[in-house]
Amino acid sequence: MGHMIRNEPSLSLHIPQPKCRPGDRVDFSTLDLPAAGEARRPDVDTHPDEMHDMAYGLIRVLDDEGRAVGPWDPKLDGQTLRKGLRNMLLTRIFDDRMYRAQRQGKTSFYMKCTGEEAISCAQSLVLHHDDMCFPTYRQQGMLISRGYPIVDMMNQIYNNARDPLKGHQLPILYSARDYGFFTISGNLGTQFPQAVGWAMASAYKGDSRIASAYIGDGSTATMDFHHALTFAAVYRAPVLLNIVNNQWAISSFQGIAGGEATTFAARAIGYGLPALRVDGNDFLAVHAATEWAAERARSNRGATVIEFYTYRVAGHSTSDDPSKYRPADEAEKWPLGDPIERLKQHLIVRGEWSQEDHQALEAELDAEVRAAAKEAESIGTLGKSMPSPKAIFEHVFKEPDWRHIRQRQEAGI
Amino acid sequence: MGHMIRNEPSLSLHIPQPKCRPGDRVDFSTLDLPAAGEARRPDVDTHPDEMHDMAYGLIRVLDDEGRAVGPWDPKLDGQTLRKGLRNMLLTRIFDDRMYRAQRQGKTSFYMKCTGEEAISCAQSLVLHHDDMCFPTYRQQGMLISRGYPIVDMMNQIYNNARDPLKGHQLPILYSARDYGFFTISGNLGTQFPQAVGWAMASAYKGDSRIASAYIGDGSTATMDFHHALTFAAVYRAPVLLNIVNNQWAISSFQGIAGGEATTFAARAIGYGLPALRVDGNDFLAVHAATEWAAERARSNRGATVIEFYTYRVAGHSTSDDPSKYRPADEAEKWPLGDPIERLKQHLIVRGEWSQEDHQALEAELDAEVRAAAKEAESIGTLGKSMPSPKAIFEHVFKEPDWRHIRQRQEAGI
Amino acid sequence: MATMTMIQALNSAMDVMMERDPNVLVMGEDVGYFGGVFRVTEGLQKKYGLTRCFDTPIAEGGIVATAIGMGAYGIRPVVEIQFADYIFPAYDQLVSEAARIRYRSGGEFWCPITVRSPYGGGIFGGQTHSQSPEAIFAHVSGLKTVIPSNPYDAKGLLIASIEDDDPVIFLEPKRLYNGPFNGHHEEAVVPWSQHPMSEVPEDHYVVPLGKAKIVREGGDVTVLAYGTMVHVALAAVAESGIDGEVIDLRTIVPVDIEAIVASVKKTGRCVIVHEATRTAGFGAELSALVQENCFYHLEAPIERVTGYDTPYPHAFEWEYFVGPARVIAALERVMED
Amino acid sequence: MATMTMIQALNSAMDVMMERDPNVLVMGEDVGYFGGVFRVTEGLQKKYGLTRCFDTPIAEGGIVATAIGMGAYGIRPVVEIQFADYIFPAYDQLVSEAARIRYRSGGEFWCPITVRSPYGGGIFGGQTHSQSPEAIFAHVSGLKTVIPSNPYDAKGLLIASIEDDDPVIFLEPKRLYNGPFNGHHEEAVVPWSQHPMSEVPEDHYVVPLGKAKIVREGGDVTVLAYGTMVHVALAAVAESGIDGEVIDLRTIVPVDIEAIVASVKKTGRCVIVHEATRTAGFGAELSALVQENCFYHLEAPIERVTGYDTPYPHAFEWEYFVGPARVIAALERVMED
Ligand SMILES: Cc1ncc(C[n+]2csc(CCOP(=O)(O)OP(=O)(O)O)c2C)c(N)n1
Ligand SMILES: Cc1ncc(C[n+]2csc(CCOP(=O)(O)OP(=O)(O)O)c2C)c(N)n1
Ligand SMILES: [Mg+2]
Ligand SMILES: [Mg+2]
Repeated sequence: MGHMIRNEPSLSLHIPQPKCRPGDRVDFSTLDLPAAGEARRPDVDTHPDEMHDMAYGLIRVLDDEGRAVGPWDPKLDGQTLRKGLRNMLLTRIFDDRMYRAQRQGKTSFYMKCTGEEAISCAQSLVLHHDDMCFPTYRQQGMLISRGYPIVDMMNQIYNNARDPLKGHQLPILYSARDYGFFTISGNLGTQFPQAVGWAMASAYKGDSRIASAYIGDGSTATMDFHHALTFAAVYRAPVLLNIVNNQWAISSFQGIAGGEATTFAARAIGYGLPALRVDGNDFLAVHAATEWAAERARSNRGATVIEFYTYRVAGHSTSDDPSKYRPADEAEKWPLGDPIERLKQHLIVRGEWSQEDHQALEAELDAEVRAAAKEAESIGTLGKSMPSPKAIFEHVFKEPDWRHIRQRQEAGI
Repeated sequence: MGHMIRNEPSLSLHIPQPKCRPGDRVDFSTLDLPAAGEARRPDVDTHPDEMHDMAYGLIRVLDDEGRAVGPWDPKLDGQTLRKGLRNMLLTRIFDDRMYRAQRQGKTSFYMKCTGEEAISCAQSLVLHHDDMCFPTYRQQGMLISRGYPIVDMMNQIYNNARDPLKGHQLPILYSARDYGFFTISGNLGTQFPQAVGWAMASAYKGDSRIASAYIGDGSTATMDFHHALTFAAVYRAPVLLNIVNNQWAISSFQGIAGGEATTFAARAIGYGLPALRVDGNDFLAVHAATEWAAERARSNRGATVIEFYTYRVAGHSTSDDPSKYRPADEAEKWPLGDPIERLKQHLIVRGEWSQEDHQALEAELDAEVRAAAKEAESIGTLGKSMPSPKAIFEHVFKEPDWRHIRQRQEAGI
Repeated sequence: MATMTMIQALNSAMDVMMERDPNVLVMGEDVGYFGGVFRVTEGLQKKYGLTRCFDTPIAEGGIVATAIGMGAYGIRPVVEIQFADYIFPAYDQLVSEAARIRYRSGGEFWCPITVRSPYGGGIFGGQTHSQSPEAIFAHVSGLKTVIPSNPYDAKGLLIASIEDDDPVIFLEPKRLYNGPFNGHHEEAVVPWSQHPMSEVPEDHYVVPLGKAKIVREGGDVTVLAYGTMVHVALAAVAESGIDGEVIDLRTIVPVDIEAIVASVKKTGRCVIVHEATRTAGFGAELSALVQENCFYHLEAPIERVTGYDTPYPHAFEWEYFVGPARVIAALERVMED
Repeated sequence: MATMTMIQALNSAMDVMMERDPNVLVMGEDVGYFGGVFRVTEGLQKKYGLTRCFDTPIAEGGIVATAIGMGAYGIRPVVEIQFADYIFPAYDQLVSEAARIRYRSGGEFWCPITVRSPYGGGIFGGQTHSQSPEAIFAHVSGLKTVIPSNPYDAKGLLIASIEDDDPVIFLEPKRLYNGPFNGHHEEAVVPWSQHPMSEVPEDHYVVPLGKAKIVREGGDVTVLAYGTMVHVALAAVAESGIDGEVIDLRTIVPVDIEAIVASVKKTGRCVIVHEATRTAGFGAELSALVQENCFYHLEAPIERVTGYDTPYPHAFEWEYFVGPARVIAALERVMED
């Protein structure tokens, strides 16, 4: 088939580009960030079609002075907030130490969630202990908040003799059934529709447990995202579908996943699901939005999609160097601030916290992490101590088959 | 983890059900069908966010009396319309004959597009000859409209010695490169993102060709649907993404694909793409919507999602018996009528057609189809004549490798 | 005892399990009201209710993913993939997830799902309704793969699969759904009722996974087959006059190595038959295993009779389908040596 | 001639092809500005512009699907899948589409795409950064599968793959990216510059698909390997003192049957080495082929040395990784017989 010559403009291919690259001046001025307190709070039984606007706004509770404002203020007491602050701080200190441990060769790999702590730490206060979360590798805050022993996290990271996952898994891909924390996959997105299935099972049984699933901005492009939203909408599954938009997917800015044309929260509209778009660095906003969605799920009204707007402060992982693809000071300039600082400020404004309290807490948590690290390292770091190599052949199936038995023998294990 | 006893309602699993099953009285009264002419016509350069309403309305041009009304009237001349009518009628007669041929054992399988002819026949008048369409098995109307010899369609259906696809493919899974008709896949959905890639290639080359892709309501659940919309939005590909919502996917009503909660056109909103929702049984509406989307694509404004609202009148395929899962008279009661009758009526109202003209045309096309069938059958029907069995080993790769040569020898072919 | 077709036997397996265990449910495209395009789930929705046998969106990856999530909750979903040719969109969830969840969680979570799917040729289904993808599952550690060849085994194996706490890929030879088929397409169709393995108890019973069955004893050559090819192999042996020992593998992972080795050590010869394309098919694994375990007993090269390394071409159903003639030729070749 | 690492050689192959042919473009996750997580596409976007080397959404199925559409238009997309462990979401588009488009259209359309992906172990990548999925592609008619073992071959084979009019799965042994590796992880890392195959012409040249290479001649036993295992096999031969003939297959589909058969007929013994899990791995196919073609020349059972039938366990990198010791043991076993 020949090309006809026509009087038509020639087409061109659009390749999305981020606003700034290394060497450029960081510019977030074009971000449209509504003020705290501005977003309306629809009733929990609002029809999804009556709340499309929520997919384009931004739920924010903490204002620049650290005051809680507007209809989304969850009105939490000081004790609850201090608990949240502690969990966030513990998560950050834990991250910092494990990051350094990797740099010191104590393990092969680590990933931080710096800047995103509010999401998992606030959500875990809302969810019940027997709800199941289906996390990505950036929800360590949830495991920490739910009281999982940090020394066991370290044992897993070091794959030492006490590794609860028996050396099978890459560092940080935890699993903690008793803490409502589903086994993390290295394959992006897969957990999202699994969470929907888990939630469907709870509904099938007539139970009251709900699921909460997490996915990154980049991973919304996976098939799993579409499957999750489709099945959740069709079967009205009691599940929270959380999109953590931290602006980056390794080196790809969120425009590569479709964030140029619209918000990620807007995806929900196409499935007839309600969407909330939330300042992910605002502990109170995260808490309030999660409460809204959880109540909806528990009352058989089905799933909610929540986009948490946040920023990945650290590199993607210890294998990454973000200064190769974004300005080194971009994180600093992120206009929604730091979730820990913001909650701290709020508590101080409320008169329920002080700089000294904070320093004391930091010191305490630092000591706690140090002690745990010491304990884990006394068992051993990667390669210095290991689970029994027998484990190589265990848990492939419930019972090994003849191949595993023979191969274990051949391996002399 | 034990189940806590809480004062919470027990959840229940929702399974969508169609309004009526065999034995029930057909009831389409709850369908919300806007009147012809009601839908507004946004400018072709409208921002997708300024036209969300189009995803929930219905573009209709032909009113109940057969008059063309409203801003979407494409103002086509009688000759063009008669061409469209002829193509639709030819498609229907072709379908009927081939369906019977299958019943007579002349081939293994057939699929009709009865009731959906307007979509492919109107679109093919808008698209250029060198645009590429990526069809499903229900766009035979496009191949017929583009002038592909119907005898070759039959040769393919009969897999006879003149089968252009050399016996490789199931009946009706045509391929016609020179007619801008991409090789049909038996795997649902796969063509949708391929069309986006083809369109991206055209843009990459600075050409002016656009692509048009088709998918069924049921198949919008495939990963491919999500990939297509994501990539089309990200790279602003010049492509028409047509969803043919014919209410059924084999025995599953469109609610199983997510049609209970919202429209399929609404999916577009989540990606920041413009959506049109169109009466698929209205030739003029299909034409007009396609023109709008094609103009948008050609002017580098990217993709449009179009939902064609229609009804699958026949069984899914010759292997199906729809009376097993839907009332036998559901098709008859479909409130949007028959696309051929409606266009015929319009032409008659315009004074450009008559009952006699129509009967003459029917007779002419019937003779044309009969003659073609005779020609194809004189070559042979399935099993009575075949391409050379050598073909088994050809076109796996451009050149056979040693395995194909050896295996062909072993087969004694 | 009742006489059942394979379809009825499979239906009965699900029926029995749904009756016994409220955690068993059935899901898949068109399996609900309609009862599946091959009618295997017929009546289950009516009997057990909407939520226990329901239609799904056309998203094989989503179906398997949600089933995995249900499995983690404690449900035993039985998933139907309408044709094995359409299982590939679910490949990632099967390989990266179902097969790994137990291992990667150190045994904390597991995946008690069964994925049923009609597979194989002989029905003029063309390239997308005829494939035999067993090898791509056999290669994946963490998945079991089961293929019955008759109604009795079909029911017993399906019950065993549903009760198994690990993911099972259960491939149903669709050409055998309504009757045995030995490749003689020119002959009249035979119903299951004339075959002894169509005697199927109505109640619960198990055919254990991992155990092959000698379906014909013989001394000259071992023929390894599964699914439709069991019947083709039996016909070929009968027609060739060669005293073949035909083994129906029934489970291909884990394969019954003991049965295979014992037989080949006895016969000294081996012919492997499958429908799937040859290169890197499961026949290669069988050939390698036999060779490794029986090298000093082999009197002739092991032969593979398989699908050609091309897609399945619609017009050439019987030129492509592995029929008795090709198996006989292989039997004769191995007996020559 | 320049000395290149495998990364540089692969980069050079794309550079050369982009320079020569405006229809060649590169796409994949993080391949654009950043140059890929392994830096294989570094500098290409800068040199050729935004539209010729660009980032994609994280949707491997979508990446391959759009590449197929581009291929139908006349483009030759070179796709990067970030890790072979993440290729499964694209499996359907590769198997059902890329591999079939030529066949199902009777030759009207075809699919000149190349899908590059780092694969294999030895880098402490755990179960989702270490897999070797070659067998599941080898089984699919309509796909070619290529695996280089050194910089020279990597460039020549990648150019041949890009120029090929059929879809090629191009698997890059990531452990070899920056230097050869023979499994002796306890020894100091060796750079490519000390290896003769790091001499790579800057310009266009081709290493033809389908041709193996004897990398060490020997008379006692044939060792078949590809990717990283070529180096392991060489080390094992050297250390064992056994006169092994080591063949680097380079292309596994279509495999160089002539080279294999000629060598095994000469040596009478064969050891096959690969990283992938054993059951239904490509080693099974090699074993079957050797047995079928060289039965009367074999003096000992063919041995397979492979990954165990389990996922790849992070803590046990060196217990799991196929190293020289396991290959030596196999060599010694076959020499005993
Ligand atoms: C299916 C799949 N494709 C690719 C990868 C490689 N990969 C790991 S993380 C990542 C980026 C994910 O970005 P995002 O979803 O935004 O999550 P974030 O890391 O920002 O939390 C990629 C591409 C993978 N793990 N799985
Ligand atoms: C991936 C895949 N899954 C399942 C099938 C089996 N199948 C063929 S047609 C069909 C229904 C499609 O419905 P829809 O998309 O609404 O198209 P329609 O037939 O109504 O035109 C199904 C499930 C398939 N061909 N491919
Ligand atoms: Mg991200
Ligand atoms: Mg439909």
